[in-house]
Amino acid sequence: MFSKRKLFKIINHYTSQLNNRCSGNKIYDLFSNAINSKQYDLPLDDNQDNKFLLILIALMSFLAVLSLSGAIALNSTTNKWSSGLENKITIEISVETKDGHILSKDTILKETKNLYDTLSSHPLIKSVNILSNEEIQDLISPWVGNDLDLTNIPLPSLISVEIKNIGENEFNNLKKDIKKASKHANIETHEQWLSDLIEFTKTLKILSLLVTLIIISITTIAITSAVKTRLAIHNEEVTLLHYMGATDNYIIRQFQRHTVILALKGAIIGTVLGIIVTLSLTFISRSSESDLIPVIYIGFYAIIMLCLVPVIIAIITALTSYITVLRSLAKMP
Amino acid sequence: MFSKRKLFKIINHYTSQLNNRCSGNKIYDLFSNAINSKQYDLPLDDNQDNKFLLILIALMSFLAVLSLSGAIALNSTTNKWSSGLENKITIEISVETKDGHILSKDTILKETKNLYDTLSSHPLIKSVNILSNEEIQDLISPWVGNDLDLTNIPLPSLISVEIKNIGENEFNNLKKDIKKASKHANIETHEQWLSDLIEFTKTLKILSLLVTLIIISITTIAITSAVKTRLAIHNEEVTLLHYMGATDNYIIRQFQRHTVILALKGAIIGTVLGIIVTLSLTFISRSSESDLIPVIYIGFYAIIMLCLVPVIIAIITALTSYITVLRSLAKMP
Amino acid sequence: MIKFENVYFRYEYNGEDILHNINFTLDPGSYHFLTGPSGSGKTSLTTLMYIGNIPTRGKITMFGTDISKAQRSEIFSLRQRIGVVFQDFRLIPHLSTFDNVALPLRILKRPEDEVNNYVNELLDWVGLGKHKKHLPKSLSGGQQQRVAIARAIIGRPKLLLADEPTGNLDDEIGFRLMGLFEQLNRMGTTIVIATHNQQIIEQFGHPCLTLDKGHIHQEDKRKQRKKIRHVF
Amino acid sequence: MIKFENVYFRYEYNGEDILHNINFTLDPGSYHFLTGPSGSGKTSLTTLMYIGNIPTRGKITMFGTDISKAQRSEIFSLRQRIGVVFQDFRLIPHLSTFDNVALPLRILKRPEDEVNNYVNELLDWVGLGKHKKHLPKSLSGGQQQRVAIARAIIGRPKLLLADEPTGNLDDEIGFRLMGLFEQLNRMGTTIVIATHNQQIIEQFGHPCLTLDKGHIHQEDKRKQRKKIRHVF
Ligand SMILES: Nc1ncnc2c1ncn2[C@@H]1O[C@H](COP(=O)(O)OP(=O)(O)OP(=O)(O)O)[C@@H](O)[C@H]1O
Ligand SMILES: Nc1ncnc2c1ncn2[C@@H]1O[C@H](COP(=O)(O)OP(=O)(O)OP(=O)(O)O)[C@@H](O)[C@H]1O
Ligand SMILES: [Mg+2]
Ligand SMILES: [Mg+2]
Repeated sequence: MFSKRKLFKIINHYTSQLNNRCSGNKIYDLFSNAINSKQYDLPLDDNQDNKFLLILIALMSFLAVLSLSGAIALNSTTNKWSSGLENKITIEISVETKDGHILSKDTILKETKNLYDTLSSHPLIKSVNILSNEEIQDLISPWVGNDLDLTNIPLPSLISVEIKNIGENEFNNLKKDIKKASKHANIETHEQWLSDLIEFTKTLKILSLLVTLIIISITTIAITSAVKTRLAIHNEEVTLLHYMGATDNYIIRQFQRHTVILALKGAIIGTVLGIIVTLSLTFISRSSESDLIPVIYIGFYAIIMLCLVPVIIAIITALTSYITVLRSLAKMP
Repeated sequence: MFSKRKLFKIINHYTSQLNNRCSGNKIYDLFSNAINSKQYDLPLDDNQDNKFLLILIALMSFLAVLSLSGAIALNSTTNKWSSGLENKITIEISVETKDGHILSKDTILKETKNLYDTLSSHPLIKSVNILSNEEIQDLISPWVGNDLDLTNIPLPSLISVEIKNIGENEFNNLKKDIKKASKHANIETHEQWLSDLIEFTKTLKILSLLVTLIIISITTIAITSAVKTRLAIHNEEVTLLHYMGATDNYIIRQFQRHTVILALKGAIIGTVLGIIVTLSLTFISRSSESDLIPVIYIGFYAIIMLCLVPVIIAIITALTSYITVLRSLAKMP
Repeated sequence: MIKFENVYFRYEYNGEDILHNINFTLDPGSYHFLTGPSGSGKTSLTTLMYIGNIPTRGKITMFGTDISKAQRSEIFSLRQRIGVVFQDFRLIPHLSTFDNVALPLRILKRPEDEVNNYVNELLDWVGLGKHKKHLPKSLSGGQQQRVAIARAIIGRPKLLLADEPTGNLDDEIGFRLMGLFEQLNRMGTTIVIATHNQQIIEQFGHPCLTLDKGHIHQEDKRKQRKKIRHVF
Repeated sequence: MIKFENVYFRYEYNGEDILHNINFTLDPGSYHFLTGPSGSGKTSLTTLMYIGNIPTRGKITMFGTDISKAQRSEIFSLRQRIGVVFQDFRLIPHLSTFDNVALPLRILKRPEDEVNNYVNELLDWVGLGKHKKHLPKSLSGGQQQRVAIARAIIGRPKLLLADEPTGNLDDEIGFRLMGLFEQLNRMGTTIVIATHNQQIIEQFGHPCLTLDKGHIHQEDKRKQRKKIRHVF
C-alpha cells in the first residue's frame, strides 16, 4: 500500500503541476480528478443504490450499442444500394411516344446510334451499353412469354449508362445533352424509390438519434439523482471535509471516481452484451437463405466505434457528477 | 393531540386487557399492533424506498384484481353454460339403426311412446318433451331447406329430457332404464365438449392461482427486503429502544404500522385501478355486437370480493413485517 | 441488586479480553462511582449492567435473576427498571427533546397526561424548558447531555447507570444534576456513575469501583475524604 | 489573527439571536479559554471562527482577511490553517483511527511517507498506538476524543479551536494533552479552548473569554490565579 501511495503521489505531483499550468482547462481537470484519486474519505461503496445504477447504465449502454449498430448497419446497406444503383441510369427510346405516335424501327435505331455516340464521348459518363434485342427479349419475356417471335415487332431501345459521381447541376446538364441527342429518350433514374428509401433511412437515423438522446438523458438523470442521494447520505462527512479545508475538487474527486468507475463497469457490461447481440444478428442474417432478412454488415471500424460507448458514458458521468457535486457544494458556507 | 392520545390510551387499555386474556392469539396481536400504535419512534417515513414499495404493491394488487376478475368472469360464464346444458340430454331414435336397418314409422312411434311413458314417471327426471315434427323440421331445415315436404319421409324422433342434479351412478342407471324402454335410443349428453371446456377453465383457474401466488411471493419478498433495509438503516435506534426495555412487540408495531399503511395505500390505488379496468372491459364486452368478444359478467358480490384484495395484502404485509422484524430482533442481545 | 461473579468480557471484533475476572456486588439503594483511566473498560462494564452485551464468561445476577438464564420477556422487564445515560447520549435524532425524554414512559405505556406532566416538569428542572420542541441537532452539547440524563431518570428506574454524565456540563448544572442523583438514591434508586472527574468523586464521597486495564479494585473513599453535601 | 466586530449570530431555524454584539481580537500566538455555562454559545462562536457558519451581522477578520469578502478558494486555504476539535468529535465512521488522523495531511496533499511518520508518532504519543486500525465505533469515548484532538493538531495549524477537548478524558491524559497545546502555542499556534472545566482554566491561567447568554466578557485570569506549569 505504501509504494502504491508513493506512486500515486508522484503521478499526483506531475498532474497537479500540469493542472496548474492549464488551470482553465476544466476537461483536463475532469479526467485527472476521476483517475488520480486512490482513496475514498466517504463510504460511497456501501450503498444499495450502486447495484441499481450499475444495471441501469448497463441497460442504457446495451440499448445505445443496439441503436448505434442499427444505424451503422442501415448506413452501410444504403451505401451499398446507392453505390450499386445511384450512378446507373437507363435511357429508353420507346416505340410509342407520349403523344401516341408509333416510331419506325429506323428512327429508333438512328436515335439510339446518335445517343450512343454522344454518351460514349461525354465527360460525365463512365460506360455506355446498348442492350441487344436478346437482352431486351430476356427482360420482357416474363410478360410476353418466350415463344413469341419478336423479330417483326418494333422493340424499344434500351441504353444502360453508368455515370460518374456527379452533382445535381451536372446531372441536369447531362439530361439536356441526352435530350439534344435524342428527343424521344426517356431517362429512367432510380431517383424515386431511392429517395424514398433514403427518406426512410433518414427517419430511422433520427429515431436512433432520439434513442441516443433519451439514453443520455436517462443516464444523466440517474447519475444526478444517485450523486444527490449520496451527498444527502454523507452530508455530515462532506461538511466535515469542507470545514477541514478540503477544496471542492477534493470532494468532487471522491464522488467522481466512484461514479465513473461504476458507470464504466456498467457501460462495459452493457456494451459487451450489445456487441454480442449485434454480431449474433449479423451472423444469423448472413447465414439465413431467406430474402426477407437483409444481410446486416457491421465492419471492424464500426465495432471499434461501438467500443466508444463506455468512454462516452464515462465522460457523461464524469461531467454530470462534477456539475452535481459542485452545485450542492456551492450552497455550503 | 392530547385528547387523541388519551383516546388511544383508553383503546390501548382495553385491547391490552383483551391481549392478556388471549395472549396466545397471535393473529389478534398482529392487528392490534398495526392499528393501535399512533407514534413512530423511528423515522421510517423519510425513506426513498417508500415510493418504490408503494408503486410495486399498487402494481401487484392491480394484477391481482385483473387475474381475480378474470377468474370470476370465467367462473360465472361456465356456470351459466353448465346450468343451461349440463342437466339436459337429448334422446334420439334415428330412422337408420347402427347396423343399417331402416326402422318403420310405427316402430319409432311405439318406442317414442314407450320412452315417454317411462321417463315421465322416472324419479330422476324433471321434465320430458317430445319434439313435434314441426320442431324437428325447424331443426333440420338449415340442412335440407324449408321447401322440402317431410310428411312422407320417416323422421327421427327426438325427446328432450331435463334431469335432476344426479351423480354418475344414478345417471348410468337412468341410461339403462332408457335402453330398456327403447333399444334404438341414442342418448346425447353434452358431456364431451363440456368436459373439454371445463378442462380449459380449470387450466385458466390454475393459471390465475399461479398469478396470485407469484403476486403474493413478490409482495412478500418486497416487504421483507424493505423492512430489512429499514432495520439496517435504523439499527442504532432499534438497539437503543431495546436497551431501554422496549419489547419486541413495541418495536415491531412501529415497522408494522408503517408498512401496513404503505401497503394499504398502494393496494387501494392498485385495486381501484384494477376495478376500473375490469368494469370498463365488462361494459365494452356488453356493448359490443361482435360474437368474438364474450360477454363478461362481473357481479356486485364479485366486486365486493375484489375489494378484499387490499385487506388480504394488508394481512400479508402485517404478517411479513411481523416475522421479518421479529427474526432480526431475536438476534439482538 | 447486581452481582458479578468471575465475569470476563471481550468484543468479538477485537479478540482481546477487555474485562478480566470481575467480581463485585452492588446492594440495593447503594451509590457507586466507577472510575479508571480512559479505555479501562468503564463503558464496557456499564454495557454489561444494562444487558447491552452478554459476558464472554462468568455470571451476572441482576434483580435476583441470572441473566444468562433469563427469558426474553424477563430481560425486557429487567431493562425497563434500568435507566442509562450513554456516554455518547444516543438521542433519537428525529424526535424532539420532549419526545426523546418521554420515550421510556411511552415504552412503559404510561397514560399520556402523566407523561406530559412528568416530562415538562423534569425538562424545566434541568433548564430545557425553552427547548422542548427542538431536535437534538439544534441543541448544545450540554443541553443534549441533559436530555440524555432526563431520559434516563424519567421512568424512576430502580437502577441508574450514568456514563460520564457531566462531561459536557458546567459546574453549576453539573452539581445540580449530581444532586438530583443523590435525591433519587435517597428514594431508593441504586446508582452507578462512571466518571473520571476526581473532583466529583471526592466531593460526593461515595464508594468507588476503580477499573484498571480491565481489572477492578473496590475502594471506599468515604472514609478518606470529607463529604460535601452542603452544596444542595 | 482573529477579529470580531459587532458580530451577531442566529441559527435560521431558531430565529433568536444566539450571539449578541461580539467584539474581541485574538493576537497571533495568543492562548485563550472560552468559557460560559452550557448553552451560552461557546460552540456557536467556535463555529464562526472556523467559518462553519457566517455571522448574521458584523464583520469577522481572520488572518487579515474579511471573511465576508473572501473568495471561495481563500476560504479553503484559511480553513486549511485551522485545526478544530469538535465537541461531538465528528470522526468519519468508516475510516480507521489512522486514516481519520491522516485526513488533514491528505487534504494538504502531503507526501504519504511524511503522513505515515507524523500520524504514527502522534498516535503513539496520545496513547492510541494499539488502536491505529480500529474504527471509531470500537473506541472508548476518551479514545475517540483523543483521535479528534490528534486530527486537529496533526497539520500544525496556525489556529487551534478546541471545543471541550477534555470532557471525556481522565485527568492524566487530559493534562498531557493540555501540555501538548501549550507546546503548540509556544511554537506559534494561536489557541482557543472552549471549556467549562474551571480546574483547567485555573491551572493554566490563560486569558479567558466568558460567554453569558450570547454576550461576551473578556477577563484575564492570569493576574488572579497562580499558574501551575510544573505539571509538564
Ligand atoms: N465496540 C467495541 N469493539 C471493540 N473494542 C471496543 C469496543 N468498545 C470499546 N472497545 C475497546 O475496549 C476498551 C475499553 O473501552 P471502554 O469504552 O469500556 O473504556 P472506558 O473506560 O469507557 O473509556 P473512556 O473513559 O475513554 O470512555 C478500549 O480499549 C476500547 O478500544
Ligand atoms: N443548530 C442549531 N440550531 C438552532 N439552535 C442551536 C443550534 N445549535 C445550538 N443552538 C442553540 O444555540 C444556543 C447556544 O448553543 P451552543 O452549542 O453554542 O452552546 P455551548 O456554549 O456550546 O453549550 P455547551 O457547553 O452545552 O456545549 C443553545 O441555546 C442552543 O440550543
Ligand atoms: Mg467510556
Ligand atoms: Mg458546546
